[in-house]
Amino acid sequence: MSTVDLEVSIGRLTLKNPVMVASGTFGYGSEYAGFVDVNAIGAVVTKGISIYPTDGNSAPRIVETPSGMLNAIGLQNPGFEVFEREKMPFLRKLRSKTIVNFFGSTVEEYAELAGRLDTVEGVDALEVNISCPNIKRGGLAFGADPQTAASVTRAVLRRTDKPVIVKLSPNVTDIVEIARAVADTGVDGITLINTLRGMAIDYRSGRALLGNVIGGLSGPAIRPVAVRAVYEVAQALDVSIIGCGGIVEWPDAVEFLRAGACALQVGSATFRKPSAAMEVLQGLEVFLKKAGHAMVGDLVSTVKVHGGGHP
Amino acid sequence: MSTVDLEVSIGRLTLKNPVMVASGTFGYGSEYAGFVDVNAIGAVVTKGISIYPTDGNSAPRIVETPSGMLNAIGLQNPGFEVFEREKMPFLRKLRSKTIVNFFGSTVEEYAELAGRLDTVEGVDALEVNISCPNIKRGGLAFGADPQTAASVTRAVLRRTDKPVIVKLSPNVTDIVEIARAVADTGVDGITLINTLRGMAIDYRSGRALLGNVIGGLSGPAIRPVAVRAVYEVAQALDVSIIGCGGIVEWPDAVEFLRAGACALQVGSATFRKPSAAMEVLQGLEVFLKKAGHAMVGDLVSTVKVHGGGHP
Amino acid sequence: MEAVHTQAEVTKRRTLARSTLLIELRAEDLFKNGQRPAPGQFVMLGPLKEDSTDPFLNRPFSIHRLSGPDRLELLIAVVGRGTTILGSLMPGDRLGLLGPLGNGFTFPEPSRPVVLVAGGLGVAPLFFLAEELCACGVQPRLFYGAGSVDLLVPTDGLQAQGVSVKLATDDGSAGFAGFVSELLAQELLNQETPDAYSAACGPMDMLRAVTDLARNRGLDLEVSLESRMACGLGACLGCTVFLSTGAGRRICCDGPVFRAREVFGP
Amino acid sequence: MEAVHTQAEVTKRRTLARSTLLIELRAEDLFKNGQRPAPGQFVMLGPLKEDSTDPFLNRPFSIHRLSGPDRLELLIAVVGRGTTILGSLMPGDRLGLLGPLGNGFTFPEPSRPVVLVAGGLGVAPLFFLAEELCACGVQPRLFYGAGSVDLLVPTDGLQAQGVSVKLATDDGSAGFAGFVSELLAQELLNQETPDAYSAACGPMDMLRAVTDLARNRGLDLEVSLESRMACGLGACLGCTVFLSTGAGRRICCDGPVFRAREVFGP
Ligand SMILES: Cc1cc2nc3c(=O)[nH]c(=O)nc-3n(C[C@H](O)[C@H](O)[C@H](O)COP(=O)(O)OP(=O)(O)OC[C@H]3O[C@@H](n4cnc5c(N)ncnc54)[C@H](O)[C@@H]3O)c2cc1C
Ligand SMILES: Cc1cc2nc3c(=O)[nH]c(=O)nc-3n(C[C@H](O)[C@H](O)[C@H](O)COP(=O)(O)OP(=O)(O)OC[C@H]3O[C@@H](n4cnc5c(N)ncnc54)[C@H](O)[C@@H]3O)c2cc1C
Ligand SMILES: Cc1cc2nc3c(=O)[nH]c(=O)nc-3n(C[C@H](O)[C@H](O)[C@H](O)COP(=O)(O)O)c2cc1C
Ligand SMILES: Cc1cc2nc3c(=O)[nH]c(=O)nc-3n(C[C@H](O)[C@H](O)[C@H](O)COP(=O)(O)O)c2cc1C
Ligand code: FES
Ligand code: FES
Repeated sequence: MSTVDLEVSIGRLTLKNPVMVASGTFGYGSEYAGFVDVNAIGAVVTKGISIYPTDGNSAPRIVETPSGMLNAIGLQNPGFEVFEREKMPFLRKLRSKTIVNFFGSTVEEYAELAGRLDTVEGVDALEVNISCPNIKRGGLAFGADPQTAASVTRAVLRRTDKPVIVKLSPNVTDIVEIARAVADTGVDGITLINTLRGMAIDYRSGRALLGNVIGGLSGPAIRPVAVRAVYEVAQALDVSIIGCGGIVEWPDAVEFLRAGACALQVGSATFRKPSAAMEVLQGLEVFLKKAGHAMVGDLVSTVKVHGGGHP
Repeated sequence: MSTVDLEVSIGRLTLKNPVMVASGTFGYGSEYAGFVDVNAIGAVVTKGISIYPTDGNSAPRIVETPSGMLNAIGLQNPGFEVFEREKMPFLRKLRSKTIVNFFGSTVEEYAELAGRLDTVEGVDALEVNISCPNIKRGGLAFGADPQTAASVTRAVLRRTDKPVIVKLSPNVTDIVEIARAVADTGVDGITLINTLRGMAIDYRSGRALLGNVIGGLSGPAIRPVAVRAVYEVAQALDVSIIGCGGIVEWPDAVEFLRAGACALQVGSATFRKPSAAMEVLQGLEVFLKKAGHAMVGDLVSTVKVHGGGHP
Repeated sequence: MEAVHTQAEVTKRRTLARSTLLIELRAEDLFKNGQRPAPGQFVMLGPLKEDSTDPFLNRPFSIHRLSGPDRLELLIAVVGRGTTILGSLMPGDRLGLLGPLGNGFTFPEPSRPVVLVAGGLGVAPLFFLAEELCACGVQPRLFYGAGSVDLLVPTDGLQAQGVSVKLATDDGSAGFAGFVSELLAQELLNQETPDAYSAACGPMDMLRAVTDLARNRGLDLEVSLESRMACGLGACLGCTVFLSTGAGRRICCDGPVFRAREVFGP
Repeated sequence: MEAVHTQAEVTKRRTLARSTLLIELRAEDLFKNGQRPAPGQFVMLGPLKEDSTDPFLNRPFSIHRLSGPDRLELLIAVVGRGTTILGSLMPGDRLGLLGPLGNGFTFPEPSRPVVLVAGGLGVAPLFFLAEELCACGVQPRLFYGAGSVDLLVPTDGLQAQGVSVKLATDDGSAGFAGFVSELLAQELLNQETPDAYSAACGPMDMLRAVTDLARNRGLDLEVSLESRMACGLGACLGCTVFLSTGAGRRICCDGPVFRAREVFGP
């Protein structure tokens, strides 16, 4: 077996390998440090932060669904200052890169927080969440319209020299249109996808199973939607794509690479198995070696489309 | 246990009970006649038909996904004339109502076919498919924009006196907006939802697992998205909603009723168990009886939303 | 016969070759009123897990043999998630069965010589056909190829009934070294069988090669096709393939058996 | 102690009450370097099916007892899909285990009287606490209520170790007829226990009632809470509940044990 170069670039950001953990599913890294080798993966994407602390939604906040789960955390976070003081020291020590996911409720808040994060040592890139379905103001609204998405992105880019990734929502009529508007700003990469808007009800009591009623669907259930979004954007645009949505095992990661992603985020699967991301990485490396590929890029956008259908 | 009145009305259409089989998952009824008591259910919704025969997409056309499946049949159908001649005789003999699902590639084609179906004896209602993700022209395009959706619906309503139901796509930024435009035309009901656009790739070979590359995701995986769509539209509008998407067992049906649907369609679940719809109906009836409800309507829109979250 | 949807009980389970299991099912309903499935027909098994929606769809399998007045045998290659679950079934376990489905082979008149060609698991339905032919006094010849010897299912039972069996393996570990279509070409060169009936089941490339041969030698060939299925009975249009004429056919109910020239062209 | 993620082996499985199973797991890693879990801590079990993503999430269970140098017991009520799967595990089966998780009860000084209050499956962690107390020479009193006698888990083992047990059932089929909180109110009326430590686990309504009592009698009460969990270790923020002060707390790592007055108000 040959050796494989696992390094990947997402615009100006270089990772030692393409596997990350998705925002909101790995806390601020330290939570999982006792169980798994966090240093093995390419990057930790933090739980989304805002300028000021946010309480989040009322309980219940999660519920299981067929091959997936709904969450309505409501972007609970301790705010920028506590984040910098209490969460960054652990993240700085990691050999994996740190990507800080963040959100605001106005364009100005996004820009302001980007500016503050710009000065934080150890933050390797920013991931702009314009796609969270769980908050009333901001969030999804920014990700649902190409002009707004682009203006948030531009505002962020103006305030930071760090690489910027924008995370998009699948809850739109035409994701390519949004992605194009964002890519045209010169952003370093696009993460596809955040959760699908969903809901569940206890049939017996009639109670909505989330305090916030509507939440975000994640897990393998949504993988076909995520792979489709990656494929559509990769076919249409020349931008680095980070694939996310329902990756549980390494073959799922290969699927995203072939669809057009150049890097990956493992999300809810970590709840089933803390080592999910690390196992995806290992499996991917072995697959690449066995297939004789020299680098991750050899798989990117290698999906073959059928001709005909006649035998 | 008390008796339950299972009859439901969807605008001008009255069904003896709220359980139907979804378009495309039950052929034209006769296919399943040997296995299950088709007469038990409220209505059969036929596979979508067009004026002229349609070949559909190249193989493969289906692939399994976590708790669901993708299909890209491409609306294969024998065309109106063969449908009327060869499929209607069986459907006419049923004690369940017949709802004919149909599509066109222009507004005029929709209208034309509605006019032809209007004269067909035994057709109890029309279901207008403006939401199929598997055809290039028409289909989804009509369901993605409120104005277009409304004009297709109006064109159909002008050509038929039969009850008209419009089936919407979840692949839109704001389903309430589309539903409102359609409801304002005075349509009898709205079916929520058709499939989500998705895709899968064989990780080993890199081949897209559907001949058409992109297809429609159905099954329990999408139930949270469907329940959310029903809830949102039911909260916003006063229109009869037929809930569809991932119903496998009767508790799922109760969930849709509580979210705001007044009738239901069982789709892919029939592939697992030909009697799925009949079992949903039986379970629903027992549940209503045990809970002391006199009619199906007692459950409709009974979802309870949490207050607070403080213990 | 009319198909039924029933619960079957696993009555036997045995490994016949590498990753290849024989599973016997008791399913009285398939045999009621004196009916019986025909060679080439198949069944859908599932739901695979009653308490889980993943995996979601049922799986199609050819009827391999009828092993008793209320029993059928399936030959199952463990190739993925569904077949792994089926492979872990134990005698006494029950599971849903829909069948018999599909059209089956055109049973040839007893006077005609019969040539059967199997590639890999394609042998499954040909056992059933061969045994029915033997019961009618026909002694078919079976050409049967697989990757290597450990993938071959034992054929002594068939031979005892009078079937003459010729084996091929890709790696030469048993019988002819090469593809079964090559073995067939060699054998047919030496023998003229103009009015023979032939049935083939196996990978698409093999079926194409066998069809080419049949075309040249004037063999009357039927092939059994596979495709992904959801309903198994003509309702979903998921299994449609397009024939050489451009016409779409549902493998589950217009097939799985088709005239070879319809599929690959005259 | 530090939590671990490991594979545990089922070593015992017994029905203790209606739809209530005792499952013993061997999980050496939980005991390495002489560490051991503390009463009130819990574990997450899963994936529930290795070969299926439905059900998707792991499930939390309190540690019910330590039954050997490398073993722990769980008490599992079969209430839904996940617990049905867990209930079908047999000795020899293996499954993922993450733990021990959470903070556990504040172990009271040996001099203080201890009152334990359990509603239904809330008894699970209180067994562990009671046994540890007995080992330190404290003889706690356990008030234990359930719907009816067939739902009560046997307590003779605890009694043999010196725990005094008072039972309550909603239908009066065993012990006091009524809620365990009512039984407790009656008992506390007759006895003054001002410096007693108390721990309660059970349904929210019961905990609220017991907290009211504790407030009036000056009992020092800790309650163990439940909520839906995804990660079990503080990362997902899915288990957050809001205390009476309005502050959000993660049950999995800020709890599951909280001071009663923090939860329900002073
Ligand atoms: C009419 C018919 C008769 C069949 N008879 C037999 C038989 O007698 N013995 C036997 O072992 N197999 C038979 N098959 C194939 C069998 O259905 C598949 O191997 C099985 O469904 C794979 O399930 P899985 O979950 O293990 O594989 P998956 O994990 O779903 O996929 C593994 C591999 O199997 C292929 N596959 C998946 N589903 C099908 C399908 N429906 N048809 C064909 N290939 C598929 C996939 O392309 C993939 O390469 C038959 C198929 C058909 C259509
Ligand atoms: C810290 C903690 C300790 C626990 N200890 C025990 C224990 O020792 N023994 C025991 O039998 N149970 C215990 N539980 C509850 C147990 O986790 C649930 O009963 C179990 O997860 C239900 O799984 P299910 O798939 O069978 O139920 P589901 O089908 O998911 O749901 C059935 C019912 O269980 C409830 N439920 C589901 N998940 C949870 C959850 N995570 N927490 C609470 N309720 C839930 C649902 O609201 C529903 O009413 C504990 C829960 C927590 C949070
Ligand atoms: C509990 C939870 C919390 C999440 N929080 C965030 C967040 O703060 N910011 C964000 O951009 N995405 C958040 N997400 C979305 C995930 O990062 C990811 O996009 C999504 O879950 C799909 O991936 P998966 O299917 O692998 O989980 C969250 C997801 C979950 C399940
Ligand atoms: C194989 C297949 C074919 C379908 N064909 C049609 C169709 O012709 N017209 C239509 O409106 N919907 C069609 N649908 C969508 C279903 O009617 C239904 O809206 C969708 O599958 C969601 O429901 P389910 O999750 O219960 O399957 C089809 C679905 C499947 C799986
Ligand atoms: S499998 Fe449904 S039509 Fe053939
Ligand atoms: S369960 Fe994830 S934070 Fe508590």
